[in-house]
Amino acid sequence: MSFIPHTKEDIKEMLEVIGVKSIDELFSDIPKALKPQSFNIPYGKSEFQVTQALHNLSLKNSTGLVNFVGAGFYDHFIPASVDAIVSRSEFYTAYTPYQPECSQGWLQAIYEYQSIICQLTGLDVSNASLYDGGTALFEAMMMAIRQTGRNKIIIDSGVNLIYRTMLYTYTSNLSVEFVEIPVVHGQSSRGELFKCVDDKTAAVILQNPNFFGAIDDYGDVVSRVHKFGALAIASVYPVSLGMLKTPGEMGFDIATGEGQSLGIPLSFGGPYLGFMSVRKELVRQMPGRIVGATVDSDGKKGFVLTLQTREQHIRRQHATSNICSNEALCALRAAVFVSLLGKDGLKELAEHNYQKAEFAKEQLACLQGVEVKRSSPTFNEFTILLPRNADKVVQQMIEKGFACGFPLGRFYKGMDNYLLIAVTEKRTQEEILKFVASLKEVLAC
Amino acid sequence: MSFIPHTKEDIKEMLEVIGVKSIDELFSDIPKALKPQSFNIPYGKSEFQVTQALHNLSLKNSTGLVNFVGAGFYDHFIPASVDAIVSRSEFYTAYTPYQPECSQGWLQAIYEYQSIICQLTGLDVSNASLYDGGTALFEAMMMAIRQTGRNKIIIDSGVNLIYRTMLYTYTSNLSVEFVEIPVVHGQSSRGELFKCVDDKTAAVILQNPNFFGAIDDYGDVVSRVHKFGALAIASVYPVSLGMLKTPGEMGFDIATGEGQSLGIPLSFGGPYLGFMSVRKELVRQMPGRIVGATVDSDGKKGFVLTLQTREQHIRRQHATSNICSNEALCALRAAVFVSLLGKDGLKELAEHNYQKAEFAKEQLACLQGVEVKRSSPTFNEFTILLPRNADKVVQQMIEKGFACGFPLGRFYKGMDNYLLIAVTEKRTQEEILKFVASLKEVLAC
Amino acid sequence: MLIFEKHKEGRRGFSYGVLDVAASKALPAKYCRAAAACLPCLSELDVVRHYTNLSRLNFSVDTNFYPLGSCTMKYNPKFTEKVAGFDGFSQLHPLLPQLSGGGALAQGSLEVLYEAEKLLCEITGMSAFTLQPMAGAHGELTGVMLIAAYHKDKGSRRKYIIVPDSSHGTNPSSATIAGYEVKVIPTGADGYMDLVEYEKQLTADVAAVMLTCPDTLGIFNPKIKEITDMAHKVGALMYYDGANLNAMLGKCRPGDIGFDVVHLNLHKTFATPHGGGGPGAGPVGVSAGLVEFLPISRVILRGDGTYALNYNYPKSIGYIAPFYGNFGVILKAYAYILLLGKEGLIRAAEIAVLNANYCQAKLKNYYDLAFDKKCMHECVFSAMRQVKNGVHALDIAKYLIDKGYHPPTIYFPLIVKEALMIEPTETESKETIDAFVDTMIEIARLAVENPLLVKQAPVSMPIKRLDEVRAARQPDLCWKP
Amino acid sequence: MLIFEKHKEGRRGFSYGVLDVAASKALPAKYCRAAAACLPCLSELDVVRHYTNLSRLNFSVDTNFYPLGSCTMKYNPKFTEKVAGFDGFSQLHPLLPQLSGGGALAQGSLEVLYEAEKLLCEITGMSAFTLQPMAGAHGELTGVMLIAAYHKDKGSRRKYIIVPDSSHGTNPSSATIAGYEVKVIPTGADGYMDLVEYEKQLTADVAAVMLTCPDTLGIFNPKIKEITDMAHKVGALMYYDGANLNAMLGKCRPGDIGFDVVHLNLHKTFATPHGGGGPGAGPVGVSAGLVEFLPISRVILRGDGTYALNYNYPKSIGYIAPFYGNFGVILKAYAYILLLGKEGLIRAAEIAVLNANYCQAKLKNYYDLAFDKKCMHECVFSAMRQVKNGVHALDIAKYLIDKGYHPPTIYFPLIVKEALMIEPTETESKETIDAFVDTMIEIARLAVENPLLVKQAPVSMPIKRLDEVRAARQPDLCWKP
Ligand SMILES: Cc1ncc(COP(=O)(O)O)c(C=O)c1O
Ligand SMILES: Cc1ncc(COP(=O)(O)O)c(C=O)c1O
Repeated sequence: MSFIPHTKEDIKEMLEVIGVKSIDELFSDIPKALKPQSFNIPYGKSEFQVTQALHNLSLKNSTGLVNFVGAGFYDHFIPASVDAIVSRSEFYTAYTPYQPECSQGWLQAIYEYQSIICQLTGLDVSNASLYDGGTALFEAMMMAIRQTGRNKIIIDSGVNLIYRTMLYTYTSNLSVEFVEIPVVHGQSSRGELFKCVDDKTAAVILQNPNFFGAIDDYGDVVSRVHKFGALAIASVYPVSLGMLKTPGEMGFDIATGEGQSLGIPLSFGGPYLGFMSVRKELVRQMPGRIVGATVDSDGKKGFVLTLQTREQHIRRQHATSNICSNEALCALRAAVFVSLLGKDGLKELAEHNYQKAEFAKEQLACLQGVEVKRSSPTFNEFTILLPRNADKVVQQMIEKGFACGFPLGRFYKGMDNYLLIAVTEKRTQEEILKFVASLKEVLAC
Repeated sequence: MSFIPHTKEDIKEMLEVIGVKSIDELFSDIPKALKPQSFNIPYGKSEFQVTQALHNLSLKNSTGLVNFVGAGFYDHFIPASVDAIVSRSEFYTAYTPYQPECSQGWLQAIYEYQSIICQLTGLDVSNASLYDGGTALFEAMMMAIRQTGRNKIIIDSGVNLIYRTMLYTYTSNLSVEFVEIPVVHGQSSRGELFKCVDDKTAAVILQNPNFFGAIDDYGDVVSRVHKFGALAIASVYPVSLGMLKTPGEMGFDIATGEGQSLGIPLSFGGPYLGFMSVRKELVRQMPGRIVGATVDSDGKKGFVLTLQTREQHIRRQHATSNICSNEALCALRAAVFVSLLGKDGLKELAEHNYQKAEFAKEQLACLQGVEVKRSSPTFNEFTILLPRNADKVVQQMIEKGFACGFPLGRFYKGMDNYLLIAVTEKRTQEEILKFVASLKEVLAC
Repeated sequence: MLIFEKHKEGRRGFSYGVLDVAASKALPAKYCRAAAACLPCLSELDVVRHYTNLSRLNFSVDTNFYPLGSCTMKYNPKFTEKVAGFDGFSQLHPLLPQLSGGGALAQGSLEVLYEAEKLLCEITGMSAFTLQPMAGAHGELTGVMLIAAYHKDKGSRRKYIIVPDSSHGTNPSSATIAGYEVKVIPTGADGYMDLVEYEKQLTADVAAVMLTCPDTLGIFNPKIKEITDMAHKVGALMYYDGANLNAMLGKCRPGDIGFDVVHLNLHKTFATPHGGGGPGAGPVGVSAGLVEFLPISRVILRGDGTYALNYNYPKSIGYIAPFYGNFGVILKAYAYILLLGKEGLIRAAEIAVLNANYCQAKLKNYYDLAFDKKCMHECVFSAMRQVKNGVHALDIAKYLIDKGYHPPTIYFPLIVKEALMIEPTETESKETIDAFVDTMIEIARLAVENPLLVKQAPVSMPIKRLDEVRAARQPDLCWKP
Repeated sequence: MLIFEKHKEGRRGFSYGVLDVAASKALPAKYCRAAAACLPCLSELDVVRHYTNLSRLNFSVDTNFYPLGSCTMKYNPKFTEKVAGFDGFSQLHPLLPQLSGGGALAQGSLEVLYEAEKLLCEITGMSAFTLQPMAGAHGELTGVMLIAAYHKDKGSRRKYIIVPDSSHGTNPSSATIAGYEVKVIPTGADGYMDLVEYEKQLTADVAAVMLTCPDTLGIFNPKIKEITDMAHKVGALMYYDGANLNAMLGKCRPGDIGFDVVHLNLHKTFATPHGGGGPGAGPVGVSAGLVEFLPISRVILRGDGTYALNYNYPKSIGYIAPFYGNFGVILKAYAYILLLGKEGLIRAAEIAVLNANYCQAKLKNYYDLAFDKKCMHECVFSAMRQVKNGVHALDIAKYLIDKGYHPPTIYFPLIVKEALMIEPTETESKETIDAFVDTMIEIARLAVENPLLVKQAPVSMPIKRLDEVRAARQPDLCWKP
């Protein structure tokens, strides 16, 4: 099956117009020597065959487990209306709204998305989306380096290790000096941090809640950072912003994060949504597309892509970023999701996550040999210390039908017995109790 | 969860405008005595809870069986683009296009559907859809009775018993005389038929392919029927019309049928699609909505509901039918499905059904003790005679993962050992061979 | 441009790929169609583009306010579409549970049917339901057949069915098709059915009285119980057209009033999409005395907790549908009821009635009310005041289209001259209704100041008003090659 | 109207229902936001209506011809959306296979990744792929980092990357962000990269040469092999920007030409939807010498036939994405490749090139060709002839909008004055292209006879031309309470 409408006659007529005898002639600029040495692709199949085959493959993934794994990527419910909207042809089969007059729907939707991100993070301006939370953090760091002309980056080890690893990868060929701040009792060590901040510091990067689920108020850090003319960058979890103090309230200059929790399916790692918002002074350093409101020749309000002189298609090697295609459709998901929930719905969502996690904590705390880490408050994820290696426990729990959490030993030396547990609004009391009971059994034997 | 936008303030303001103190006051016309004696409905749930609960219920149905059951309702593949089109809000959340200016999309789509049905059946005019194949057949019969002023209906027992039963039900309070023609060697007995047709006959009703899957050429019957001034009504299977002689070609006056095979999911029995097409002389007797082309005040082509003087909302007790809501969205499915396949695709579909059924026949014929009925050609369904009661065989085959066919004993006395087997384009050679092998095993023990 | 006019010989939009079995000899020519059907050949993109662009020419609930009276065009929740699409439901062959040993294959769907029936019984106060009727009118026909079976069983031969002149066309039509003659009762000056005439017509050979309640004027008749009792006194049964049940949810149940047969429109009251005309579902509920006549099959719950199809009802009228009704529609309505729950259903009725009365209150100074009463879920105006300036209900409807509103139902009920029947439904906000009302008021003003402007509408649509006479006089009902 | 302006305090569009666990004490205030975010409160219907109506303001492939050069706006098959929606794929948590014993939980997705990589290798002639880059530009950055890692490993310190002046902006930008300086080679009068200048710039400290092939003029450079060999001679690597691969499928493979690093745009060549700007996917393929540097994780097939994630590549550059790339997009592209198969992919390239040349042939008498040559998948015109009458590429674009066409890419490549870059793609029919061409010819005529008419366009859209200067000078970038 192919999607080509051309009949033999069509092709004949078109070749005549072009003035060539055959389609091959159109490829005559390709030297014989460069013809493919092989092209062993299986022959085409019917829609039924491919759909069937891939449906069978999908059944080889087990999504039946009751999920308590988060680690920055969460199993939230997605209202059906979100899917309905993003499957509108006029949204998903369009491309970047370069031509505003025939793209007002997209442009307004992105403007609304930007506004929502600003509201969530408490900052002034947002861009139209970046690839994911990790690349967004990288872009934020580069902004700080450009803005300050410095190259020392202080990063808390409570920042998701996946993201830290990405930063190291992206900068391996650049001269950036990283200092990692240890986490003490689940929180960023102020002592260490304050020691390191100096006038060579371009930015301090923190995460809230941090990777261990711990909530912090970084206000003190931020003011210290600003004293030295450095920027403060926060990586945040948007659902938590239905409850937690915002980056804006803490004084951060830049907020970034992974938007997956806002109506985007887990989908085995992507497509996701990198968001970024900044103080307005930084807008011309911001990467990515930005939509702005303006008026048409009749004075009627409309929306356009703006401040494009930051971007690669105009500034080329001098652009603030190389990003071109972004994650617009995921940004639309986030906009629809948040609009649907509204102010009160988002609060409720955060509340349910917080309360269910607290409930799970209490239940787990009753388990023999299990220590729930409570040195600092948490949102919907927390760490527990097990009497033995978490890996094995995880394995046994899988057999009982639970993805029971993320073993911290995988990322942190000396934490082999630690388990990171996420509890979202989807987890019912019944599931949580069964989960605790099963864990009890596993630890018993 | 409810879908009500009203805030307390809204309600307060609105009550003031209306001039009542409370919402209850609006219901004061309902006598106290008539307040509900009970209203024990469970309390509301969240979208997540209901979706989850119903998803679990759906898993209690087993759709995993390899399906060889047809009996008038077939397991055909539905291209994804058909679902994409019918899930356009502007189609499925609209209602009957009473207001043509804001419904041209629907009206043109129905006009195209009507045209497709005419092309498939070889008749002049089609309506906008009826409920299902059975009610369509009832409407056709009533048309004949009105048209001829007679009340004797000759019906072949090769017509799906489900539909015959429906006709008997609908007419139980009317004075209609039915004569059933026996099926001999799987086909309608000409002898019997010709004996019964007379000048009291309103119509003769036949099915092609008949319930046993047998294909017939009813040309001879039709001309005989017409001699006596009666009408000839055919109930047909649209997919087969990609290959078979059409009702029009055989001279039938009315064709009806079940449109489910044209891109409509089996969905446990509905919603389906009743279609009907007739010779143009009969159009004013036709039930249901009809779309016609016309021009607007600028002479521009457009579409409207027409010939409405046949219909209940105008003619009331004198209408040709009581139908109001029909199966428009299913008709749209059929139109998109057929448009997508086009002339050649429909031919191909019919060809694949025919050939795969023939292949299955050959394989089954090799089985010890299995007799494949071949007295007449078949399309994609055929009957086999088993050495023992088909019910038990069906049961054993289910355990092997096959819905192996429909046991005719359920509908026809003395046919307890007969099995009706349907083979659609979805059945692969591998499945057919496995099916035959399993049947062999079952019959062996 | 018609899709047929986009045809290009040899183009393919879909292919089934290569046949994976050895082809046997072809079917003898005498059984084959002489020429292939003239069906359009287009690419998949062109088919998708054609129908996608067609869809954009329609108004719909998701894009426009749609106060089409008597049709209850409330919001159709998206999650019900998702639920109906679950493979386990959408791909189930209806005959599976009829195979011996097949009952186990459809427990999920049978449970849906069983539970949905129970809920509808409680909502209406009826003893049992058949979910098989595929629309309201189909429910009416089924209901009248049940009535006939009931009387036949009692050995009483009755030939009339009474309907008020305000009734929906399907009522008298269904009665006729079921073999009855129709007696029509006029509506009195007070907007209620004329009880004197009713009593006169209510003879011993009346099989049933078909009423809509609230009636098609959107009015609840306080004498409904008396009307019911009178009918019962002469042995006639009471039929409840449930098209307007949305106003009654948790407020009043036909069963408690004494109705014997009830049909519901799941596509109205229970929010399943209207799909451009259908599919709908028109379940029929009956009182205890009529249960034995319900169509087969019926779903029963067995002692072992499993569900089964039961055909063993000797007095059943038989089959009115091939299987169990429009399952996909019933499923969506079931999901909707579970979601709203008791409080949600009651709230729906309350706000639907609030919206209608609000609309009526705001417009009554500008348009003539058919009958100046409190209304239920819809209000009915007459454009007679505007007609004085030559502006008819139709013109008002067309002007509304230009303003982005789907018009109300017009010219129904027939007893109201130039009727405008407005049903906002509970899912529309005060802001939406206010904006609509303002437009209606503007039209009333224009009808006086600039009637021509209204009569020229619509001007903003791809087409202007269409020549319906020509359409009927010179029928062009299908494309010809 | 902004959705924020439709806000009504207290309205709910979605509710999570009652909390089913005992609520514990609230979080200390110091950790909580002082005020709730000002988010719009609307009913579900109003949210759905808002965004549905917004969607109707966009042009899209499903509704309009969209010949946006360099973006390959081909038809996005619907079945791929369905496939990506299967629960087994869409609901899988990416960390599951990273749990001990979790590998078994994701065999289906791992197989998709493994098989997709194999197919892309065969299509491009490269040795291995990483599927992690989330768009083309991300692929470029990844590719350049691989190049840097390669040279570092060889102990050679190089600081330049060469790009032609016709290159896409992302190329020089990606090079810079990866830490290189950019050398730009001009395009000669013949439309090819100036080889003399190229040789001059191709010094021993050049790390790589980034080329698009066919280039952004839609032209295949017959000297591509020489260019590649020259680079290799000085130890520089060759980077292939695969944005234009659609023209090359089965016709010429970058690997066979000698390219060392290749990025693809699955959302172009492999028909995944552009989603209004993304998500896309930009897998990067490398030649044998660079495989060891690819990002981790990588999917391997084990002896027992199971798939696993392997992190054990000591020379890997590390993590460039959190997981395995935009899996949902990769899956759609994989489904597309399986459906088309070998013959389908080749046919796609052939017809894409046929359509572009047909377009070029029909328009070359009316518009100046940037370079009068056979083109590949797209043709590039200049509106300079029309500019003489004051009609610019932008004006032509706007007039096309009035006629229902999405404009071609304009003002790119930058080296072509008043560029109009037209890429029809293979899924558009001759009829569609003919109609588009006729409109373009009409515009050429109007540019002479009635330029004002063109300069006023668009007049048929909800808005006229927008004031972009004002947008940039007085940025209004988000709604404020
Ligand atoms: C009062 C009334 N009764 C009956 C019907 C018929 O219902 P259906 O269209 O579902 O057949 C309608 C539909 O509009 C109606 O409004
Ligand atoms: C030639 C070329 N290179 C690179 C890119 C960047 O690809 P993406 O938008 O996927 O980042 C594009 C996109 O338009 C392109 O046309």
